[in-house]
Amino acid sequence: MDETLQELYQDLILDHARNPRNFGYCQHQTHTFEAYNPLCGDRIVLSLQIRHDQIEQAYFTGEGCAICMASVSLMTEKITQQSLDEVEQLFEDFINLLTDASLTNKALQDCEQRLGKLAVLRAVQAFPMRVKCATLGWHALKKSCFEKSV
Amino acid sequence: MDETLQELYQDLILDHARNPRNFGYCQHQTHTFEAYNPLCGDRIVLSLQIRHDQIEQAYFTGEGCAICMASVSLMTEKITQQSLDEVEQLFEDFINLLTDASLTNKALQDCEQRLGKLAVLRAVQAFPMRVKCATLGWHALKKSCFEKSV
Amino acid sequence: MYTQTFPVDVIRRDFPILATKVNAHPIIYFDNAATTQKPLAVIESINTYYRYHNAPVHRGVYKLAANVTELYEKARQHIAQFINAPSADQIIFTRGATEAINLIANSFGQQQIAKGDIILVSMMEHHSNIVPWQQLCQRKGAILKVIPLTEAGDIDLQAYRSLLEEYPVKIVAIIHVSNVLGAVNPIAQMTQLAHQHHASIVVDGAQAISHMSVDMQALDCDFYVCSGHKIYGPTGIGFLYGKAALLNVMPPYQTGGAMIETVTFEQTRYAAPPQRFEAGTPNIAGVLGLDAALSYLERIGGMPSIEAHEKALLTYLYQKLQDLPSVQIIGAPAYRAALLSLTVHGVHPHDLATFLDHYGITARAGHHCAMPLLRHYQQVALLRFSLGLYNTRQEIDSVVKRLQQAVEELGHG
Amino acid sequence: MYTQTFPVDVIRRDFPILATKVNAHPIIYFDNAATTQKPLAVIESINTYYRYHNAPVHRGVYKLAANVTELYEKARQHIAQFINAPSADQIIFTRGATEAINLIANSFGQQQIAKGDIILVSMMEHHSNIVPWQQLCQRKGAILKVIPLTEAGDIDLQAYRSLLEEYPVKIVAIIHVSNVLGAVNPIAQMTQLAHQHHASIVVDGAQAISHMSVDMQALDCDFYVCSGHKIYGPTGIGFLYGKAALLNVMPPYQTGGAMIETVTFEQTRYAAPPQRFEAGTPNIAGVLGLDAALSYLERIGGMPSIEAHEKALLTYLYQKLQDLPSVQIIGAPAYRAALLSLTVHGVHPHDLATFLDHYGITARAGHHCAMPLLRHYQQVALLRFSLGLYNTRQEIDSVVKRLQQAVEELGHG
Ligand SMILES: Cc1ncc(COP(=O)(O)O)c(C=O)c1O
Ligand SMILES: Cc1ncc(COP(=O)(O)O)c(C=O)c1O
Repeated sequence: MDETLQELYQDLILDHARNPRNFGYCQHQTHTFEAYNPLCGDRIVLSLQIRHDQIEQAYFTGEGCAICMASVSLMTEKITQQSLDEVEQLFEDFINLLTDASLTNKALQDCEQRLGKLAVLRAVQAFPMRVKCATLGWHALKKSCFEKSV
Repeated sequence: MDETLQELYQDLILDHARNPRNFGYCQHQTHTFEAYNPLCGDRIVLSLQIRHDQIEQAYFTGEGCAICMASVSLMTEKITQQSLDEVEQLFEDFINLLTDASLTNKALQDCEQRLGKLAVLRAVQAFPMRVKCATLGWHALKKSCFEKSV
Repeated sequence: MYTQTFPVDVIRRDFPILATKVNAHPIIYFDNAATTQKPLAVIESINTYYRYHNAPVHRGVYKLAANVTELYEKARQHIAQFINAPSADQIIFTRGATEAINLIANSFGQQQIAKGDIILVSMMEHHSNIVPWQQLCQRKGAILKVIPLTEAGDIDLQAYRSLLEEYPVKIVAIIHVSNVLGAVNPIAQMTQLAHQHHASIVVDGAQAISHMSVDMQALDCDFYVCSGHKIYGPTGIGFLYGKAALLNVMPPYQTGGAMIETVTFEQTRYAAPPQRFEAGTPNIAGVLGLDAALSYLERIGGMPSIEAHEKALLTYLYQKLQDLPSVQIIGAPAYRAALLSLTVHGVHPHDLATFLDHYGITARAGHHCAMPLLRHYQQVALLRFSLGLYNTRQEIDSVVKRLQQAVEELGHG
Repeated sequence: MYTQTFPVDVIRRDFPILATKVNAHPIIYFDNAATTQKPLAVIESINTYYRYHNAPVHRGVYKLAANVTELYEKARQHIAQFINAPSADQIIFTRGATEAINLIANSFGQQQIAKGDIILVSMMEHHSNIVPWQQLCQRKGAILKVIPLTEAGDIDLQAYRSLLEEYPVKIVAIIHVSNVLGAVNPIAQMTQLAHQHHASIVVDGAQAISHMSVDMQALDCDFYVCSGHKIYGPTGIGFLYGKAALLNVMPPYQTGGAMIETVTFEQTRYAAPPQRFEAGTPNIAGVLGLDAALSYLERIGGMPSIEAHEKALLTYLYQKLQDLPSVQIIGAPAYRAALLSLTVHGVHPHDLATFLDHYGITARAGHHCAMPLLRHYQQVALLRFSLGLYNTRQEIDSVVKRLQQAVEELGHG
């Protein structure tokens, strides 16, 4: 694999794609949303337990490409035990990281620091047709936390 | 006017266009047909008196361009007192004259001889978009004599 | 002098066809209302697309497809900006104005119109803004009524107001610029009146957009339709603008690939606008060519300078024609875009068109797809001169001279 | 050797895009089922049209318009001859296959279908040959039934026969070549069966016409639809063929200019086919470009030699893929045109497509607008390789090599 491709398909991503974490449903689910990308057939069902404005548990099921699966797997790890305010910030950071080519170095560093491991997905920026794959789970997150409840 | 145009708009044609002969209706009309060219709005109503397979009288009304009016005016003169067989031959001659570029010299001469004055309309061949104008009345003739009666 | 502000001689070089000849005469193209000629920028954009970028849009994760999709959606944004639409999602690509009106009548119209409702069209509509509404009325048991014209050939606003007051009007379908009279209709005012009476308004902008700036937010109309080939763009492409609130709840028109969320044999879920209304593979080269056409118009100074140039030409043409006693110009509307139709006493329009064509002058004779309007003027055919941005005073001089010659040589003695 | 009879290396020079690169790799275009690339002859015909001939068709008595009208109608004749249709009047231009099916469903279908009637589609249809019929059924209270597939992925003819015998089938809508499986369906036989049961048959030829000779009189189907951009022609143009007896009595689809005899506000009289079905200004450049595409195909040897070349390629590809244990090719139809879809154990089709694209290989991943078929195979996405006349064995070698690499580097360890 050459370099750009290697960056996209890093071991971390392939690992999460092959062995997604938090795959399944919350036992005491309070929020859920199904996100679907009609273009490629990726489908993610997010299952959250939210208490006192904090995400206690985050699970997901569905099927999709490596980018999609890794992104949502890493996301569920990251948002567990985070407040909704923090989650909202992460959502913005993630979207900016993938779609905003005009971020200052400083802003970029802050983004990446807050996102932690998720920052590997920055490589998707070079593959515009795959941005939707990487953000599918995140849109489900936004919908389930901030726009819709069970 | 330059030459090709002059041939199209000969005095004979302009004269018949300005002063159409046999303009009106047969007193004892036996056959009629209205022909219409939706593209340009030309409209010709042919009115015939046919007895014993012979055209006794031929009149027309309507409105159209010089080519259309002259053609039908000359036609009514020509077909009066002709048998239906002769009329059918004239129809074919006229259509061939205007649309068949592959006529032999001999065939052309025969055509022109049978058509008489109508042969001036041969110039229309050089103006393909006007062939329909020149033949409108003739199609009415065909319809009224051979396909439809009052 | 218009030539100082608008460098028409330079601009003409951008249009290869203007350098061609007809019967050894330089072509004088005066049929711009039928279709406009294309600048090199448009021709080259199509060329480039097929040579280097050809790929399907909205599908395919590969780069070629991604690039084309981006170009395609940028064109949509450009159009939105060109007509000051609030959002690119309100621009739907169609084959042309005709299809756009059909789409509106069959989706929005089909949804909104019930038995006994009234649809208003004007006396000066093009067939494409009559027949789809007529068909809708037939399907629904609705009634088509006609907004009459004033003596001068303008929309009779008094009568329009009365119709709105008297009848349960649901839709007003109105031409922005008449393709026969050149009349520019007061769309903003007509929209306001329609909305006051809870009617929607569909505007046929096919003849307007090439002659003047059009602004969706200023006009406030509900729908607006255009043809690309009449605004220096390619054939086979056009678009409609619609208010978002209406588009969002309208059912699809054509169905198939690309406008769909999910399909089972039992049920289909449709995508959001604009995709919902763009079934199948679109005219991609057409979209990119239209984009290039708008860029070209902006580059040469934009619509205001084109409008000024054409206005000067029209005034000149009008004056010269008035010097010919046998010429009768049809209508005298308050505002006229750069086109007019006429009759010549004693010479049929078709003979005039053939005569002029012989000297390289392309002008249209016929009913111009506006039979009801022609019937109103008791005519079956008219000769039309419609100007474009590349026409010149010298061309007008030639045309008027040849018209005069035709009158002399073909007319009554 | 196919290279002896079909000079593919020479032919490739006619397609400028094949000389371009993606990520510094020569492009290998394997998405021909989505859209084909264009030979110079097509690009030049469009170029020439806009540079020298651009004018409206079917109107205008002037020479420019007369010339274009003649070219336009000659293109229609050419298409008729290319598919062995009895008459050019049976060819109707549309934007593409999708619009053609919509036209048939909304004109013929709307006219023929009544409550309780049955419309048959197959399990392998493209959305464009499902949704318009679904909508028609909804409007009319008719019922859509599905012809199942055999284990191998062919139409289950036994089941088809039973459906025809059991139900009041009025229309059969069937794909000629599946855009996912490549299956070539026995249209002549299916037509005969449909006609025996007094059903009409509508054939979606979008994927057939670029791969094989199609003959309307041999197939005897009632309607046949195609897209120009899938047969090396321009975007935004396609056509339908229909039996004359049906077209003659069908109501118009879109309405407006050019399809009309007379218009009054009370009533409209429509023109005869094909004009009746071509409202508004058509995609003239598209029609001429399509004409040029067909001429090109004839010039390089015609459909039989293209078919032979592609068949050899397909066999080669198929064999090489069978050597890859993690690759599963979908379906094993009796006859296959030059395309196939596959899954790779452990790697998602989208990741494969991105990987391949990175090395210049354009292949499509997704549902290919055939969701019901994918559901039948319990898949949500497939990787598709679809070949064209310019593809080569060397390209197949590269593609298979890269696919293998993708399996190793992205797959399960
Ligand atoms: C089998 C089949 N039918 C119909 C279509 C639709 O063709 P178009 O998008 O050109 O209208 C396609 C192409 O996507 C196809 O593959
Ligand atoms: C006023 C008006 N509306 C609609 C149309 C139809 O446009 P098109 O044929 O491009 O669909 C035309 C052009 O003929 C027109 O002049």
